[in-house]
Amino acid sequence: MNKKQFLRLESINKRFGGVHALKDVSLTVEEGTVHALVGENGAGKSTLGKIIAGVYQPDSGKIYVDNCCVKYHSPREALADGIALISQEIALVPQLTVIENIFLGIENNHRGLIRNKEIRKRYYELIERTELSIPPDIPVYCLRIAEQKKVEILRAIARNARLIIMDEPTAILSADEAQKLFALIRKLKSSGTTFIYVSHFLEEILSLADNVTVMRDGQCVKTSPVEKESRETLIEAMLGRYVSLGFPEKIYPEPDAPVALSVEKLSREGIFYDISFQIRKGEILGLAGLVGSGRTEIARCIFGADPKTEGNIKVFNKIVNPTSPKEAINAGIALLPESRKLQGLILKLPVIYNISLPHLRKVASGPFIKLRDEHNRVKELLSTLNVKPLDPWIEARALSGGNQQKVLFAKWLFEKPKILIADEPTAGVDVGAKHAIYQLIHSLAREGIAILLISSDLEELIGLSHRIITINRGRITGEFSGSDLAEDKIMHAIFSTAS
Amino acid sequence: MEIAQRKKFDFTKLQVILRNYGIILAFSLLFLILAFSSPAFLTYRNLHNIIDQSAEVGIVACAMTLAIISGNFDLSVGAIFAFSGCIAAIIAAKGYVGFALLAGIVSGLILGIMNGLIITKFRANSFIVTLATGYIIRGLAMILTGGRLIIVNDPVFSILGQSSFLGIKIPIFILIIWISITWILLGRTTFGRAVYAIGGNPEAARLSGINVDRTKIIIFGINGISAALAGLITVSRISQGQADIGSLVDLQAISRVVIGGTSIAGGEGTIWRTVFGVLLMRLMTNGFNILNVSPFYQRVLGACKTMLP
Amino acid sequence: MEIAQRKKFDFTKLQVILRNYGIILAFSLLFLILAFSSPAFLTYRNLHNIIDQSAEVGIVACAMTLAIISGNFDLSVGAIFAFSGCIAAIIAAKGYVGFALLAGIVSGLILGIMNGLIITKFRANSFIVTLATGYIIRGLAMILTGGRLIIVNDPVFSILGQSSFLGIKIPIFILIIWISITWILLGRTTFGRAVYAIGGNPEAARLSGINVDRTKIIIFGINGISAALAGLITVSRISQGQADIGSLVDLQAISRVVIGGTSIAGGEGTIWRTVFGVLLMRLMTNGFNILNVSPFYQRVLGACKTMLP
Amino acid sequence: SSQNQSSSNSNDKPIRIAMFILVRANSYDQARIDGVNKKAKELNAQVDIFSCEFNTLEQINQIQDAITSGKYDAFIIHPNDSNAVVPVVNEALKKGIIVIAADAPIGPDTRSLKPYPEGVKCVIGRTGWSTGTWLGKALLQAAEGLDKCKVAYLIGSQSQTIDRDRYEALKEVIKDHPNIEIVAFQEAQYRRDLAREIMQNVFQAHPDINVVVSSGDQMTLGAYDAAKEAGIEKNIKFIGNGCSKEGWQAIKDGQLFASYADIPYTQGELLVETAVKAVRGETVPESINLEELSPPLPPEGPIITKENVDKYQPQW
Ligand SMILES: Nc1ncnc2c1ncn2[C@@H]1O[C@H](COP(=O)(O)OP(=O)(O)OP(=O)(O)O)[C@@H](O)[C@H]1O
Ligand SMILES: Nc1ncnc2c1ncn2[C@@H]1O[C@H](COP(=O)(O)OP(=O)(O)OP(=O)(O)O)[C@@H](O)[C@H]1O
Ligand SMILES: [Mg+2]
Ligand SMILES: [Mg+2]
Repeated sequence: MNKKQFLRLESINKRFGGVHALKDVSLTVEEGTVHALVGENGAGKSTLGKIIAGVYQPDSGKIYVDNCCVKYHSPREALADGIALISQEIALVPQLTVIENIFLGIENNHRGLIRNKEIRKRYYELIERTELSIPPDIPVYCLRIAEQKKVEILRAIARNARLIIMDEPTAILSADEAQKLFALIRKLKSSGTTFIYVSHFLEEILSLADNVTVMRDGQCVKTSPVEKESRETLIEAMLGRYVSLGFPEKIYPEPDAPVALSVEKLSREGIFYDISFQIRKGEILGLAGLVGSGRTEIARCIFGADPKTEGNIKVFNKIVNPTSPKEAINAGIALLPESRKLQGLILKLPVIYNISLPHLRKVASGPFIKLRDEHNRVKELLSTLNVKPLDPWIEARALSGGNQQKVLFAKWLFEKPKILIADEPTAGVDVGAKHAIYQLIHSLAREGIAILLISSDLEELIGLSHRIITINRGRITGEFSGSDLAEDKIMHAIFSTAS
Repeated sequence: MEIAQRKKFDFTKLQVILRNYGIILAFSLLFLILAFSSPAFLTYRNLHNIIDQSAEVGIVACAMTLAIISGNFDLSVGAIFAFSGCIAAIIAAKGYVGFALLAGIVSGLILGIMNGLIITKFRANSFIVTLATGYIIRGLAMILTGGRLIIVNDPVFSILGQSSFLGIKIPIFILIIWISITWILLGRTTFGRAVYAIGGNPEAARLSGINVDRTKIIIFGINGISAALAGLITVSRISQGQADIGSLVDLQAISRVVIGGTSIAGGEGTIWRTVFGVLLMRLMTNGFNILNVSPFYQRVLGACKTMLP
Repeated sequence: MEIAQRKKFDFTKLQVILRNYGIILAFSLLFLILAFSSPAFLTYRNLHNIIDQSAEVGIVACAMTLAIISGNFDLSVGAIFAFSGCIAAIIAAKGYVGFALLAGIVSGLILGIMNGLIITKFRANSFIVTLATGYIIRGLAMILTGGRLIIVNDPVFSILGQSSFLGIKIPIFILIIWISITWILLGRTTFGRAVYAIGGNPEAARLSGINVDRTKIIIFGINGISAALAGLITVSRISQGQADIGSLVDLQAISRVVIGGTSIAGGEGTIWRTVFGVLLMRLMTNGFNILNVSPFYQRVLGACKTMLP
Repeated sequence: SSQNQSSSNSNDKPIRIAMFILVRANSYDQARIDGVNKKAKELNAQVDIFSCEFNTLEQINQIQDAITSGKYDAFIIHPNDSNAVVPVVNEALKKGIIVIAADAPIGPDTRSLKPYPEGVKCVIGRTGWSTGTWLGKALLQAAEGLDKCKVAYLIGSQSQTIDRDRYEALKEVIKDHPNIEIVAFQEAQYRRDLAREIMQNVFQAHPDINVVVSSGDQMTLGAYDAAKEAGIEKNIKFIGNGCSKEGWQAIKDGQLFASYADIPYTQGELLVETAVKAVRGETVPESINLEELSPPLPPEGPIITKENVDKYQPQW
């Protein structure tokens, strides 16, 4: 089937200071197709998407839309041509309500005056069409991240865009929500909408996309119809080598290993109740549940970031009950938060400042930081984790999403904790890096660190955990280990209410 | 347990109410106190004075609300106030009153737009830009007047600031009209949405296709007009133009906006908050004057009101 | 094609350099201009004066840099400046000079810590809180002095502001020491890291185990000390205390920090930037005085000279 | 006795006066308030003080609020801006309130002490123009015998009419003396520290200055500080304005050459006395020129130098 081409890029170049993010990228996207972009972290996928959507301007090269050469100076101009971007990081106006965000800039108006009734009508039409429902009048800062993502998707669709660029939309959606999104994409595709779809989930791409372009180090290494590709061929093209994606072999802790973390009847009014579990030294405990089931809240509560209403938290049999993250850190607990942008990293600051922040005492004598020590240890960590570029003084915001995630890991490995809580540790990480993180988690467990793992990717959770407990609406609904670690059983427990 | 919970709940709810409506509460409280402490307070004449005296700062503060919601400051409004006032006084002193008013407003608009252009074209911080342009503009006003008073004797010119219509002073009408305009702009128009959006998250606004630069330029244009309008009223009130009038107007306007409860972080706020902020402060000064509170204690008392939630 | 690319690349590089080192460029340029326009400029005595005159604002601006990097403002430093100066003058006038200096510094520290406590305990905006406490503190200074000059005739008291050591004025030593202290604090200590972190992203800082509240309280304490130190120097220089001194110091300090290139958004900035910001402004005033630029035109020329009268 | 306001016996009823001043935290104003309070106590008057902190609009608002409160028999107004208060003064006069102008005249003509607008009972003060003329005369005296006399003038605030009038008048006086040249003219905000800084810089450019004149003793003393630091204070004659206690002492010590004497305490007494008289319907003079009051001033006029310093007691 030979379709009309919608978008053509000709030798696009883009530099950020010394980084050559895109090198002579040429690409053709056909109308009414889903064109996938895959590649390692930092390969330039997001940069390419932003250039197409007018967020960045290319240093050189040409963009053709409908065979017309265009030069966008702002997303506004790209939107006028029907090109909308759903960026990797959430970009909503937090104080405005859902409906205000969705129709921002395209409000129905009569000489500038907004007509609320008509907007509301359009909103309900949109909800009906997309089957993504969100209450319209809540300010978006009150929504969970996954729901915020949905608002972004609705915003793009409300613009009746002809090309929608989705940059890792499913990284923070749960499996069932992702399925809804795929159905929506297929429906819109059949009515002629074109998609550029960036993702690290190769299965998604293989089942959803028509064509796929693989990027490596700012270059397009190949473009081909998806039927001709498989997981293995894509990985090889991305990484330049083949990496087995199997999970590392589980090494179980000694059955009589001491209990590292013990949570007893932990409750937080209105969010979760009666949470009790134990993690042994060297054990990986998985926490499974739907988005919004309360996993993140449990983790934050253990870390002292949120108050609890009841219960005890013990580390190696000593009650710690942290009331602030500082106390938790001192007790040997570390938390890898789910939002690296809002909770994890300080984007303006150099990587080195970010990494040493929780452990400054370890590289300081009295109040004075030993700058050389700090520099050396950070550099070592960065190279262990293979962060690109390997520059401790680069600002965190200049790193690609996946590399930011690695920096976040490095932050908690600077000084090894006794207990590591990892909330969605592989969100937005490329397959190669994901594999590295799996290895890392296992090696940490082998070193005797107790790990509480939260992930919305059930396969990953099962592949890594020694034991899994399921949460539904803030209550534990089941515990699985050994041969019970099977997807169907766990799924069942995730959906069942109270045990 | 159950009780402790309920207590906690009510407490946070009270906090929310206080944060949202504290300004109204403070206003009402002060109003009652003044009404009971002085018979002179609750007279038509005095209330009329209070609103009349609020006109200049009120007008500037309403426009400043737009700037602050959009995440910007305009520290040049005091200078534009003086500049436009002087321009108008100079022209009016020559006898062209109508043209003087027009020239005053237009000069404010132009200066405001220039602020906007500098801020958007050089991607500069509005705080710094308007601090600097404020100095330049006031310097120009000084050169324009030679540092002297420009006395306007034309009685027509004094209508704006000194006359009444239906027993109500003209500045009050202007204030009310300006409040309505900014209120509608902010609450009911696409422009107003854009103001909130660029204050809340400029990146998201840009991605939504908002013309961020144009919106900012308009905001500063409106601030320029408001400063000019206020300057004209003052010049007309005192029948003279002078380069050093309005030197506190910018800080006063900002503090009124903030006291009303609009956050300087941007993205939030309303005009009614600002209106209450202006009235509260004016009420306080009026009360001090009526009750003749010692200036020493005025400062201390006056500071407490700033800290209200 | 290749050429176009290269051009663009250089342009952005130039922009980056300008943004980062523009303040040094501006400083050098002005220095050269002044050196060529007046023989009186490049004398030891004059350069010495320039640094001496920078002491008060420089000291306050260095501490203000910490506040601004942490995402806060301290608008009460002007009032603390006056309060501590008056306390010291009153005690020194009674003959206890050593105790006077101590009392001045300690009062500044206490007032600063109180600012910090109010801001952290009520989770209030520092802009508003310090605006208000500034009013209160200046009110207290007025009550303390009854609005009168407090004249200190003790020659020991005037050492701080008027004497020299090795031919260099004492305030210069104090300035240099204070610059070094704040520089080391910010660049080399765990506290400094915390300052950057809470300015860059307070939530992430908290989750990294930073005690955000304690850090803020210390920052405001340091600002209090700096204001007191500067106030003492001024009072010692003119041998008299008065409640209305230092009324522009807060805005001057903030503008110096910002002109140096530290962003008011927080999370970025350095002490050397502030030092250059202070010197640049002082150079400008010095040039105006030496070249006898008319006060009218000073305002226009000193567009970026912002807050200095 | 303050309760029986209905009493027709006019001498028992305290007379209520509102006094509008520019700033409170200031020794000059404190001295004047002392004079006001002393006289008020003597004459059974009550004076409420309103300070506008140099803000013209605020002063207008204060006067307006005071009219509305209906509490006052008389207003004593030290205008922040002579002309701007005219409309509101008219309002007060219409209400039958006695108005006395303090320190400076009200109205567009700032160079004479004629009451304005019609109905204002009395002007008690002196004009900036005459102060400047006196300062000019002192300058001539200081320049006597010099072939070339370089002068630095520090103005308090260039945007204040009274301050500009002083400077204009001084220039008028030296117009016919080509040997006198003003080489530096700067604004020092009536602040000693700022004057010191400015003069430090000015002395770098003009180490051979002969006379420093300012419109406030504080500024002159700041200039003296700077000269002393540079070690050139002996070569320079310093002329101040106001003759504060410090300025007076400096004249006595030979540091200052001359200062124009202001008598705020006497002014305060006269203001209340005149206001009370006017309220009681007694006749009062149209104006009182403070420069002509001797005592407390020396008979030869308000310029205090080493010759007559012992014949005068500073009031602030
Ligand atoms: N604003 C910026 N400033 C400086 N460098 C940047 C900026 N944005 C991206 N880069 C650099 O450009 C390169 C490409 O980044 P990009 O975000 O496009 O990668 P990506 O393919 O989307 O990676 P990921 O899968 O991790 O999201 C990276 O090396 C990154 O460090
Ligand atoms: N900012 C918020 N405001 C109001 N309610 C919230 C907020 N964040 C979370 N919640 C509520 O808390 C509950 C648990 O949310 P949480 O984010 O902990 O879920 P989760 O299982 O970690 O899901 P995920 O991390 O996948 O989003 C949900 O019911 C959610 O509605
Ligand atoms: Mg990306
Ligand atoms: Mg979560």
